[in-house]
Amino acid sequence: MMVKPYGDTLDDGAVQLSFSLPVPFSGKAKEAARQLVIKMGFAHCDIVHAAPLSETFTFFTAYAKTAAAVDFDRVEYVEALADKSLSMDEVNAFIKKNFKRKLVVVGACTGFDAHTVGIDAIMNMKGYNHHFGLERYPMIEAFNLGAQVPNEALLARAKELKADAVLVSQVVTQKDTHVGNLTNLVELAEAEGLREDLLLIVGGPRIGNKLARELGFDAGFGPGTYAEDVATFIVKKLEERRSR
Amino acid sequence: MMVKPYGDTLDDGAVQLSFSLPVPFSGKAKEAARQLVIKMGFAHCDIVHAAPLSETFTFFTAYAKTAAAVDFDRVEYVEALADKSLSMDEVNAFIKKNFKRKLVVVGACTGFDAHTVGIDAIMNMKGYNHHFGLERYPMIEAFNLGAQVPNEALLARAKELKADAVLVSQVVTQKDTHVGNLTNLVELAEAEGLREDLLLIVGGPRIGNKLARELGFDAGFGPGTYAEDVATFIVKKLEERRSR
Amino acid sequence: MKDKHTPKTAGKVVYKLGLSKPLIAVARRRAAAIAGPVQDFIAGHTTVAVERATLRLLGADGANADGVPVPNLIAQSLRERIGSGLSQHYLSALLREGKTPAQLNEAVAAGYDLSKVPLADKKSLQVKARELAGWMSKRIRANVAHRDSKLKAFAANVKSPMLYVIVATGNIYEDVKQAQAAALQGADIVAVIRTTAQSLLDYVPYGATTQGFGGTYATQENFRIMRAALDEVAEKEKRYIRLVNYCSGLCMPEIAAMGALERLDMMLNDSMYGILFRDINMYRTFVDQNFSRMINAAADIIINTGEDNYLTTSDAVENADTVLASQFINERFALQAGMPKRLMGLGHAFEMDPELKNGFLLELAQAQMAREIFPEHPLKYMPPTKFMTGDVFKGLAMNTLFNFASKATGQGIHLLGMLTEAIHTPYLQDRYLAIQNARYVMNSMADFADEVEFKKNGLIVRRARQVLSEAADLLGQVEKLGLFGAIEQGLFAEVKRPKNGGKGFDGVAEKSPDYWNPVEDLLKKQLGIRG
Amino acid sequence: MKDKHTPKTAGKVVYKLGLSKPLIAVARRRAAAIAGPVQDFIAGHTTVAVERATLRLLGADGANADGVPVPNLIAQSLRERIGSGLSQHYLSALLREGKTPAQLNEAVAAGYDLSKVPLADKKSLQVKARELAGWMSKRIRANVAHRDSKLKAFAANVKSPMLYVIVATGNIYEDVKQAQAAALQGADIVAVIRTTAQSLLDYVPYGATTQGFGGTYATQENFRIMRAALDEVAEKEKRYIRLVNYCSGLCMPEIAAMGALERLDMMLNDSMYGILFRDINMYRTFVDQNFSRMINAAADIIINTGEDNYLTTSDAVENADTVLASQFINERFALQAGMPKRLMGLGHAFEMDPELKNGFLLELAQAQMAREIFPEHPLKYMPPTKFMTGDVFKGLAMNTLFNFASKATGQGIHLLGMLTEAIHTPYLQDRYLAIQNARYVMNSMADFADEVEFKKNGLIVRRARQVLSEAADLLGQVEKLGLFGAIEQGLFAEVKRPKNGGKGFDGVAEKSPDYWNPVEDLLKKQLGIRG
Ligand code: B12
Ligand code: B12
Ligand SMILES: Cc1ncc(COP(=O)(O)O)c(C=O)c1O
Ligand SMILES: Cc1ncc(COP(=O)(O)O)c(C=O)c1O
Repeated sequence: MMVKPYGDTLDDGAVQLSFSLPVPFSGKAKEAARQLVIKMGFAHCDIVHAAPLSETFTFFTAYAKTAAAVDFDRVEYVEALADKSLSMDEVNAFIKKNFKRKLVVVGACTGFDAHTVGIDAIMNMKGYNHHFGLERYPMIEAFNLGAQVPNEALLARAKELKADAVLVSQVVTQKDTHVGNLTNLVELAEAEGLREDLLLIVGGPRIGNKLARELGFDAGFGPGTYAEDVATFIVKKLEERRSR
Repeated sequence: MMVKPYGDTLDDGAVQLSFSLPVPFSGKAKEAARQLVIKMGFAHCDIVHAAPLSETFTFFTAYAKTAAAVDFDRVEYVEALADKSLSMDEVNAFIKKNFKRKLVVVGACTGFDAHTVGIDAIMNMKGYNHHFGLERYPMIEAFNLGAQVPNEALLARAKELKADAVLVSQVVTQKDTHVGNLTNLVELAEAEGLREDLLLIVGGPRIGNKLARELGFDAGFGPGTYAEDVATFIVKKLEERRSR
Repeated sequence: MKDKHTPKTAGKVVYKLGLSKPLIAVARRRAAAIAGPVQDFIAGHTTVAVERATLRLLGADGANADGVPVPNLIAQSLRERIGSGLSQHYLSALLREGKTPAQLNEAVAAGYDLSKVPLADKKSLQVKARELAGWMSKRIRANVAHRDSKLKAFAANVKSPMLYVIVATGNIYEDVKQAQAAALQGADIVAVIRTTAQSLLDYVPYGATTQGFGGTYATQENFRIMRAALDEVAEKEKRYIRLVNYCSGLCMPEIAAMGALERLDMMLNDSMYGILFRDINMYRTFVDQNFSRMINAAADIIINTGEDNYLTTSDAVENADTVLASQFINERFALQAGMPKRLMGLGHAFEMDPELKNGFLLELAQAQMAREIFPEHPLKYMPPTKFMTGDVFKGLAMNTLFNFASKATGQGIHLLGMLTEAIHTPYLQDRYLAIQNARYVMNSMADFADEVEFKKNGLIVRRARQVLSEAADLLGQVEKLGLFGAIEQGLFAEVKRPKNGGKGFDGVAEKSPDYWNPVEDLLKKQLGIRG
Repeated sequence: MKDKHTPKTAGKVVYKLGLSKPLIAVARRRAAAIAGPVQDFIAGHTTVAVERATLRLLGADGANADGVPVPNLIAQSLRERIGSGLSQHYLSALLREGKTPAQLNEAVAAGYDLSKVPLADKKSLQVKARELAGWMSKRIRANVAHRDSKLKAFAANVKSPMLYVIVATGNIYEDVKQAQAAALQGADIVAVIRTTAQSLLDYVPYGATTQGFGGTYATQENFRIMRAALDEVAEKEKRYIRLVNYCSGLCMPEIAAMGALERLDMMLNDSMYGILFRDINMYRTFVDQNFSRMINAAADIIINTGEDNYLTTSDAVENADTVLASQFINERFALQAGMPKRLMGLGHAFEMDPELKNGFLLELAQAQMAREIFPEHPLKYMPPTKFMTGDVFKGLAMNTLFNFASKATGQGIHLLGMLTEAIHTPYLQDRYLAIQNARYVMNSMADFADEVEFKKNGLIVRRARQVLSEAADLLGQVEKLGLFGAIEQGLFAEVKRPKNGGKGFDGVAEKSPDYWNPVEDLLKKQLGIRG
């Protein structure tokens, strides 16, 4: 099924845009903005608002129609989790039944990144939004290393603790810093021969499963994740590996 | 000079977009939205937000980078008025000096359109935003025919009053109704042999000089126009014609 | 019908302004004095639209091959008989041909001319009328009962104010998608905006429609389609979703009839809007509004009056008094049509210039004032429209403050502002953004009205008092001139309308001594209207 | 310096909450009791950063080929001498070599080792110190005078609250464009956000910089470039534009020195932030904050404390008391550093969950409470950040209510929320949208604070009282444990910091009996600090 943006009529292609141009505010600037939107490939464009930002910049808001469409059936996307997540109790029962030991999970916010709220939400006892964190899970031993942890230190600790899974949080993504940092982690893990025995999982507001997989992680989790989501992924994935 | 959208670095091409797609909310929907934005020709796209609008529609907000650029020097755009507008007093003085008679202006909101606030702002005595309307101009005889005036009736009245200029307001633009209606007016005027002796001027929130000229009008005025702007255009243009 | 409902639709009233009760009473008395003579005129007259509406309530429906509706075909052929009431002819034909209304309608559509049919005897007419009006009445009562039962069943999910959105794609099927999505998102009320200029058509188009400019035709079939769509979501959401249309323009009474039959829940319906903003003849409008309000009252349909329109052409600071004066007049006419207060969605709007210092405080004053003066009425509060521009981000902020003001003053019916107001009729996502904004704001400052007081003799309180006193003065002036004269002289909305000018004047007729309207008689009885 | 200013920077205070004055006094007394022992510690200690700052104020500047700043080169070679104060060595070298500071700096950068220079005699040192400190003092006084004259000349265009935006492109030249545009749009204050993790560098980079992540390096040259850029707009706009940076992290006192010299106007500067949020050693932080505040006070620079940070990691409803407790502590430490109240931009933030019913009313309570308890302080109010998401339209609405709350409670320094808070550091247009939103809202409800009262014993009033009482309790607990102990036990921001842990601990030194710091002495004299 080909899908196109929808405003008030199927396939009308309606899109709202806003942007600034380094030109002084004027009628000509508006026309330039309109032409630019057309150049972007839109079929029709109304510059509905223009305002000077300074003597040399102008801000525009536009409504335009695009002819672009996407074949929805061909969009490839796998969620980290195929089904609904298990509850905390179910996760524990699952571990007890299948592994007969506690699983070890090490987490950190790595590199320069000091945004711990996300990884804390997943790991800390108290959790997030009334969803308990992994520290609360009886059958999981969770170690939260906190902020600005170098990749090397994280892997060393994982090795030391014989971790089953490593959880990485990346929040600062400007200039794609996270991509470099995450790639480095995977490379290090491979170099140290740890990759096979570890689940590598990354999360953060700009992270998706797709990106994570591309970077060599086992899974990626975005905004709105709760501990049980990661926990479910971990136990299912480990079970899958074990039973191979 | 080639110009590109600017977010925080020259030529970064940053653009904000929002649109809906007729697909259910899901990770796959987000990926489809991302692919669609890439198909629109953007180089990089973050779907920063997605929300279900119903069981079959999803709304997306995106920030993306475009490679498109416009050569600002080559953008053609002529404002209806080259210079600053005259004041009401200057307009009157100009008419006295150059025409030695009152000019006659007939205005209306035409077709199905009943939005009179715009034409009233230009014509009515009290004007708009502390700018008096044409009825206040001692050297202009202004006739405001009001709402939903058929093109035929407008031209008949213009003929009868020996109008120097006809002012048309068009506010309803959905499905480009105004384009048809405005084209029709020009055709009628030409058919009746009135076009040469009349200035045809159109205004409205979605009207620009460019569109107006393309449709065969002498000028077009958009949001924020005041009576003195149109008046200045009229007197200058008539003087130009006279002196040819 | 008895006034059994608690006025759930009116927000909570917390009195803060110390408005003068005697002055409010004076204003009401003046409104009564103003409406009195007009009501006398109404009592002596009918219109072609009233007659068509009556026919519709007795069963007339359908259209001929050219799309001319059956009620119009009948009215055309009996043009001269309007003053006597057209229903007797329809009933006579039914009796004579032994047909059901549906069969007769088909015949009329095919060319059967009612003017050729001799009148049946009074007695048979009355029996037949009682039968058909009984059906009509039963259907309307069933509608009311259904609505009431759903409102009761879903009472837990009622919001205050109720969130009202419009759909206006021009295509009823596209409208359905948008309306259902809005309802799922939290809209409580959906209005299908009419296509540009339908109000000036002297007939109601027939059937489902897919072409309109800036709105969708109001037709009985479109009503039915949207009603079913909203009922479907209501069950899912456990929230009754109200449907609105425009009981306004040259076909005001007919739309009322259609709405009553199809279980609409609200109608835009104003006693003077058509005169002032659509240049419809004043006599026509007054007679039509009265009959349409009787129907709305009988069908338990909330009306939304159009005072907001004053502020789209006039300045909201200077002309606040005209809004209040009109509310008093609308209230009075509604009372005279047998309508309980809980059905009177008196209109007003948040239309102050956003550049005005303390404009928001003046808005609070105006909204709170309306609330206190009309405590049982489900006030209809309109969003900023005139000052909305293509700057959607600024527009969103204006709507945010509007949502705040509405909740802060306990409004009843809250029309959601669209960030794209100055651009296009709402897109699917525009409505979503509006609903989420209102839900956020109104939850975040939910008890503001209870928690906050206005300074004694402060700007807010003084402003409200001033507007009330100006409105009372204005009503005094109107009383002196008489309403017809006052409109002629341009006291409302800065427009002047001649008594015998405007559209639809030729459709007004004096009731002749033999005038008979069984529907009107029944409605009057049901609503307890004398005379 | 004398407190000649009227506190233009603090918004107007209208008392509405009926807070208990005795309880406020108790809280203040407890804060004093808490800060007392810490101040004793401070008095007996110096840090490597204090010494480097002192050197800078005497003229040390520049960097070697590897980018190591001259003050750091000096401190490295004299590592063992910190307890005696490093300035005597610098002065001795100046005397011995007969060089100007600029010349000596070059020499140091080239390898000249101060540890090799024998100390000059006390007398000559004092004379030289007086000369250099005099220059420094004159320059700072000239900065203050310049600022004052501009503030006076442009007084008509002061807004209340002042609108504060950040720039953070990473490139100082790009920052300039953005800052100038923002100032033209109406921003009163521009902060250049520092690059990620600069706070943990134990040196201040040198020169103009064009590479940073999520911020731009704080360097003296960058200060100068931005200062000139803002002064340029100020003349055009007839509005003095304040420049802000981060007097925080391991180089807190040095940044203060640089800011004083380059006429910055505000500094983020908190007595505990570094400990809690950057894991900087607590002894280091307390000593550093004291010295940096003396410099800020001398340079008439408003500090912005970091209480908002508590709410990015802890819940704003549950932990409101920690914010207020910290404000009392920050106030006390600032007083002890000789700072007048009008320079204390105590921090707080609008960080309630947007889904929380009546969350906005709780925000009003918190903001009004801060205003009433700290009436002369130019409160710094931070926008929603934690609950901002990629939904920019919802974010804009949250910012709209934040702008409302700020004006409604007379805040002094208003950090504008960005609709893209959850996405990227601000784009040019994001700032524009924020400024226009604030200007619209704050004009539209300008006199709300004067016009509106809170219900007696209502939710708002009760909430404020509760927070005050909890804060007083918390301060009592901290008093009992001692501040060092309380931090160790995690009473603030839910983090525990060991006394001898954290970064920069090795840079703390006990003052030896021969400790001498001519800059400190001068500052103390100027600020009227005893001991
Ligand atoms: C709080 C905050 C801070 C706090 C952090 C406190 C702390 N201890 O964490 C403080 C004030 C210290 C801070 C500082 C900075 N910040 Co900050 N900060 C934020 C803010 C406001 C909220 C982040 C947050 O806590 N979200 C709440 C959590 C629960 O959400 P989350 O992280 O997305 O986590 C969820 C999911 O993503 C997922 N998840 C996250 N991690 C993981 C890991 C795993 C394994 C899994 C399974 C799931 C998972 O699950 C979580 C729960 O559902 C954001 C803006 C915003 N609203 O997003 C900016 C923001 C992230 N910060 C930003 C910046 C630039 C900075 C600074 C660099 C600014 C500066 N120059 O000083 C500094 C530097 C800090 C550093 N060295 O990293 C930018 C980042 C821009 C970008 N895209 O790169 C943002 C977007 C603000 C902005 N617009 O500028 N910041
Ligand atoms: C007020 C208003 C009304 C009032 C009109 C009252 C009246 N007597 O004018 C009422 C309530 C009656 C109304 C009705 C309708 N409206 Co209306 N209305 C508006 C509204 C809110 C404001 C328009 C306005 O007055 N602007 C103020 C004036 C001063 O601005 P302006 O017109 O742009 O004029 C300035 C310039 O453009 C210029 N100018 C204008 N004309 C001319 C002419 C000349 C010669 C010159 C030189 C300059 C000039 O100078 C003026 C001063 O600077 C707009 C939304 C908005 N905020 O824009 C919707 C809007 C225009 N309406 C709309 C619609 C759809 C309708 C209806 C069709 C809805 C319906 N289905 O019932 C009806 C039908 C009316 C009809 N038959 O045309 C749509 C149009 C969508 C589109 N792009 O096509 C809008 C955009 C709202 C929306 N989002 O749906 N409307
Ligand atoms: C009472 C009333 N009727 C009708 C309308 C709609 O316009 P139209 O007359 O074009 O149907 C409005 C518009 O706001 C209104 O308030
Ligand atoms: C007092 C203080 N210092 C510094 C910062 C900035 O962070 P960093 O420590 O990374 O410079 C903040 C942040 O809000 C702060 O409040």
